[in-house]
Amino acid sequence: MRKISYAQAGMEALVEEMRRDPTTFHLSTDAPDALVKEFGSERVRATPIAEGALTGIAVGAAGSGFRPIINWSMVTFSFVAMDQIVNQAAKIHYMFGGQVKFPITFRTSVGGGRRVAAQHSQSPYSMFMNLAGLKMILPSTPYDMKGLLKTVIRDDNPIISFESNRLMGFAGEVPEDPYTVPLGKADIKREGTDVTIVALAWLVHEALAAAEVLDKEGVSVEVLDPRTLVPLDCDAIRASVQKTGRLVIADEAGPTAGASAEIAAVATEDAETFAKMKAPVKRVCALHVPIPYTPQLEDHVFPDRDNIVAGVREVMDAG
Amino acid sequence: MRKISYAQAGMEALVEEMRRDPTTFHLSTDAPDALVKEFGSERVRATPIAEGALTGIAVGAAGSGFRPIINWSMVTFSFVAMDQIVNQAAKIHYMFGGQVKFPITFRTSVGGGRRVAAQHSQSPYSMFMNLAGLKMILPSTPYDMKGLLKTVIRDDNPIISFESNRLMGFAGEVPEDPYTVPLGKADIKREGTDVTIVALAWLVHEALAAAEVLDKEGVSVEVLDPRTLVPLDCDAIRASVQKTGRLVIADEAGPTAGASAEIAAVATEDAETFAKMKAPVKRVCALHVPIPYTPQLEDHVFPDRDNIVAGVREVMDAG
Amino acid sequence: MALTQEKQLEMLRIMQTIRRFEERASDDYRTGDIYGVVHCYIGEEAVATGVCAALNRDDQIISTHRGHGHCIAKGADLKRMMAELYGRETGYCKGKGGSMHIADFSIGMLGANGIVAGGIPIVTGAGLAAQLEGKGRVAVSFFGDGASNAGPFHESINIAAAWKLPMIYVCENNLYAASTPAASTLAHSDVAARAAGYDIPGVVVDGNDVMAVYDAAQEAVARARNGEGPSLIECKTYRWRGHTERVGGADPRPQGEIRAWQERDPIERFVAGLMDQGCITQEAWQEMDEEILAEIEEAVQFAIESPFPDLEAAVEDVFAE
Amino acid sequence: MALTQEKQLEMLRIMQTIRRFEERASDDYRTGDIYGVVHCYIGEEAVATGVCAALNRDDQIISTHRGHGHCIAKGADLKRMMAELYGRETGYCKGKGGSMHIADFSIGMLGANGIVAGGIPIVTGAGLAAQLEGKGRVAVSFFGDGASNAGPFHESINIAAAWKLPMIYVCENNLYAASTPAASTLAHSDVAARAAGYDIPGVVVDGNDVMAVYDAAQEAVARARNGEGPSLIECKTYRWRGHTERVGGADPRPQGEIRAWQERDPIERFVAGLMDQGCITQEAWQEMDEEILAEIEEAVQFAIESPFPDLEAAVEDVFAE
Ligand SMILES: Cc1ncc(C[n+]2csc(CCOP(=O)(O)OP(=O)(O)O)c2C)c(N)n1
Ligand SMILES: Cc1ncc(C[n+]2csc(CCOP(=O)(O)OP(=O)(O)O)c2C)c(N)n1
Ligand SMILES: [Mg+2]
Ligand SMILES: [Mg+2]
Repeated sequence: MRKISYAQAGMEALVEEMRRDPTTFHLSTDAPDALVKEFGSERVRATPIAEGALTGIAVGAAGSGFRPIINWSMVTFSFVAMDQIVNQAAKIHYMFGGQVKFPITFRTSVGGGRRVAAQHSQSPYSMFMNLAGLKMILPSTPYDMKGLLKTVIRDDNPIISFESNRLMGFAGEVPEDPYTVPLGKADIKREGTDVTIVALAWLVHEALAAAEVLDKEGVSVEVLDPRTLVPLDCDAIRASVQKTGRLVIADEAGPTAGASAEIAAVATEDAETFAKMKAPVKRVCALHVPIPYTPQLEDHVFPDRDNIVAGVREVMDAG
Repeated sequence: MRKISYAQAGMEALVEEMRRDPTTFHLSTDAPDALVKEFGSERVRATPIAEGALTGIAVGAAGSGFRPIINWSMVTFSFVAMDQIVNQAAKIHYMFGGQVKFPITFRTSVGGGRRVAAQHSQSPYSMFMNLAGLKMILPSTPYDMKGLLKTVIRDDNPIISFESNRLMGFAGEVPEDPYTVPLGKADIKREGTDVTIVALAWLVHEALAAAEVLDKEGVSVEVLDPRTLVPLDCDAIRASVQKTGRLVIADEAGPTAGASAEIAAVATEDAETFAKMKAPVKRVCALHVPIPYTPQLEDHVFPDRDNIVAGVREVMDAG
Repeated sequence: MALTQEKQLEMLRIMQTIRRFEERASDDYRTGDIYGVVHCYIGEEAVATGVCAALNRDDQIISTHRGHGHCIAKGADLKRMMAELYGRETGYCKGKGGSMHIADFSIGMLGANGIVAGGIPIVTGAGLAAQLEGKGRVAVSFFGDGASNAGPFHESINIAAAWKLPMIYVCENNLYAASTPAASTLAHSDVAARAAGYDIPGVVVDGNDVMAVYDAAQEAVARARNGEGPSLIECKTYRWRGHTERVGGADPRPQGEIRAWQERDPIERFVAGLMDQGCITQEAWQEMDEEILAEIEEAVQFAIESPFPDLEAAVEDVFAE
Repeated sequence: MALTQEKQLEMLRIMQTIRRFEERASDDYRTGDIYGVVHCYIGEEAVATGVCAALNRDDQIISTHRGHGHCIAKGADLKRMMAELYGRETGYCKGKGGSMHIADFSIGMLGANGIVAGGIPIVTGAGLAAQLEGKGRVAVSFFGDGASNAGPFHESINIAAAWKLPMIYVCENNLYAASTPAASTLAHSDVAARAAGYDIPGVVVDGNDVMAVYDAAQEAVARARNGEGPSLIECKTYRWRGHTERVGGADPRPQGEIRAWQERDPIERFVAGLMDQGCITQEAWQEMDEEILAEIEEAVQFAIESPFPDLEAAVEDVFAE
């Protein structure tokens, strides 16, 4: 099968869905050339640097029958739009008693590894998870990116597509034929019996690499990729942990009140899962600090395959 | 000892610290009369409605030798300031290599119960916890409010004081003599041996009420109030759970990636604590929805003493 | 454009309906039948009424935390409004929103909004939708003097001007944001003066003169429908009541100032003019008022007789299916 | 106020230092010794230089993502700047910040900033501090045309105007925000036109004429020191290089436009004028340039010889003790 990059897969999803639905339009502070060329500068606008207003504009246009796609670019820039995200987009459907729908796609990139320091290296998806009223995806492969993003654009709710900076150039198989990937369905990226690693985005690949190493040590690792953070596939997570009895969570974000904390709680608050757990939960996350610029420090702050291997060994030793 | 309300305790802390340190000043969209009267309208300013700019102004003034106190009023309004909070206040000390300090107090009210619907009934502290670089408190009594807030104002870092709407009129003993309460020290509000309830703010009082009921059923409940969310007193939480073997977390916020998830993870990732846990963790939180207006629905969404009693019974039954 | 007598009488009825509706809402808030927080528009009725008189049903507006006036002026159903205030299942938001969130998208009313300036970008999105649709619809943003100092005002109006969106920005300058005087927060006393920086028309209007408001709105609407882009209209007006209906501290505004503005009552002025022109008699006016009161009583009855939502409703409507 | 020859030569030296520093930074970025992202100010040197020439050491400024020029003009140490770009322990931020975050509070340089418009409120806080202190200090906000469309611009300038803060807002209008032309995002082609809405002075200046920039800044600074409040200065200028040094897509700007602006080189123009006045000879100018290059070489050597931070540094500086 042909291989395309994660970034290209996202672009394909966009192009296909914008062709499919003339009520879609695209706003971002820099307009992607390919989109302007195909859809024109009315539907694909380069905007003033005003992500807050753009986000509100998306809410208003969505409530008026359109299906806006907003690219905030780095998630860093979403914070100037936070009022519109938290107080409007997330609540408006509920608060108005469901009288109209607000189909909006917000795309944004997350993660580190690019030596761009604290402001431009963030993975704050759990901040949005704590809200009620937003769905969100976090794909780890070109296949998932394309299939999920198409689902997102068709969905009738505000959804954030978190996209990993580190994976933009990552190539993988993507069918030419149209397909979609449903929200709320985790994907077991590798089956195993001794320990479950719930890994997010780039760390799915690090976890797979760690699994190879651990395999040689006789540890059978299951790698579970939730793919969508909201709705989170709690059943799949619990089923896997019930099978392996051990849970390691690998996330590029800091641990504190992170997606990793939620996943830990999802397992340990479930009686059946808890009963089968042989070892404490282990979070393999970034150090809880802003991200430093200089390469050695940055690489030290983020978790990688070695940290995952160490984390798995720790839970294997614990019980 | 004299009793004063939670709100008054906060005001006393402010007045005492503003008297003590002439580099303090106060900004909010409505200026508290008592402060204007004592400190004048230069140091206590009623501002334009521009919480984002105010927050940035605090950062700049703090970096220039002042000690600003900003009252965002409801936490809802902090979201228009989120860029300044996330990208500036939280990171600036680290990002600039610690060259100057940024002593800033942000006060803000959280919680529901006032029939003011989704936008004005929020408890999103975990969104801020996921950041690195901000400290935060969440007092449950007038005593803690005054003592913690004084510590916060004297601290050399940006700190958020989350203050519970439901407790504003709650009266409690507060000494006339000056005192402070340190950050990062949990308070055991009631000792017990069968189950630990880690409760936040208003739910401390609901947990104490629940403990009375459970006591009659022969269940001995320990109620632990973290008081500060960052730094979180993980040692105290783990010690209590090691003693009781059971953990219930009571929080007015929704559960997903909440402070409750973090507290659950803090317990279950610690080998010693995990080894002593007899039952799954239980989160007694708000339903994960925006907050509805009409009283029956609002009361249904929020947890209370009954939900806590039920939660404790559940973990007692589980093991 | 001169308005027909009929249209003017309809405007009068709307203004009086707003006032009577809020008098009742305030009473019922005090008895505890209405919850939370209620912000009254009394004294400012000419603004919503004058602007909405220049709009079609499919034009869109957005409101603020002080939303009843805009709802009524855009044609909202009093029964469903009152039921919402009463927290009932039959309310506009099924009892989930309350006073600060009444919306009726079917008549182009995109909602009251609890965030100062929060609605401005949203309705600008409706303006973008109108432009993309190309059917000549326009959209109106109502906001206060306080909101005009917030970032979303600037970002939205600049975008609307740069893209020539069919927008009308209506600043209701009632001289205060809660207890803070506009004089202390507005660097230039006229919000309308900011229009020049965006190369769009900006006018100051007597916001207690419904016909003056209508005329300014009419011109801005024509411009917007014509593809010439947005306008900014600043209506100087005054609220008669406290910032909210909650009984709290004393009103910090000078008593003399309040009285002076009450003497410029937009309804009395309008009625007096209409009487002078022979459009309406004292008796007809009284009759109209009684009809309005009866209609409001009916709305209250409807609310009272409507059930509260079932508890399951709490977890519904988080997402659209 | 006429400047001494000495001062003018110092300004020339600063402009050329900015240019040479960035030429080197760009080279070393390409070899991989400097990481992440680097935004060059080349072509815009007259703005930072002209404005900072009107300031005292204890006056404060804030910068943008394009920060080297402002640092150098305010008197930052080239060694510590270069060490920061090289990610070393001796850098201004101990290697934690990089190009987008260089700051030196000891000389009143409150930092480059990676968030467009993010610095505007922060430096306005420095202006409030200056006002509260009452010692006549002023504060300057540098920001781009792109930033002028963001909410913080409006909120901050309105507050500064309402409170008469000793502020100077300097818009560096280089006609583009990344690849988006200002002509398509600015509703009014002059950002300075917005000043009237805040009742403050707003002027447009040739941003490639360092003396014109200086004169405008001087006037605004005097006003601010005098307690008369803020001013807005818009400097029309142009960046010669791509938005960042990352090699990516082609520069979307017309080649002819780039060439035309390069012909208006702020440094060449200034040197030519100084030569006409007999302030400097060709030889002295060449000598100055060589001194600058030597100084930069020294800075690079300093950086190279400095250690990278220890790993423990990663968890330090999150909080002040
Ligand atoms: C972002 C934000 N900050 C603060 C508030 C609290 N608040 C509610 S109404 C109000 C005053 C609004 O003033 P104005 O815009 O002039 O409208 P008015 O009430 O005068 O109609 C304030 C500060 C809010 N709702 N939103
Ligand atoms: C809030 C925000 N949105 C987007 C960006 C990405 N970005 C970095 S620089 C830039 C263009 C800035 O243009 P301008 O303000 O004119 O400054 P210039 O680069 O021209 O000096 C953009 C969009 C950002 N840093 N911050
Ligand atoms: Mg007002
Ligand atoms: Mg620019």
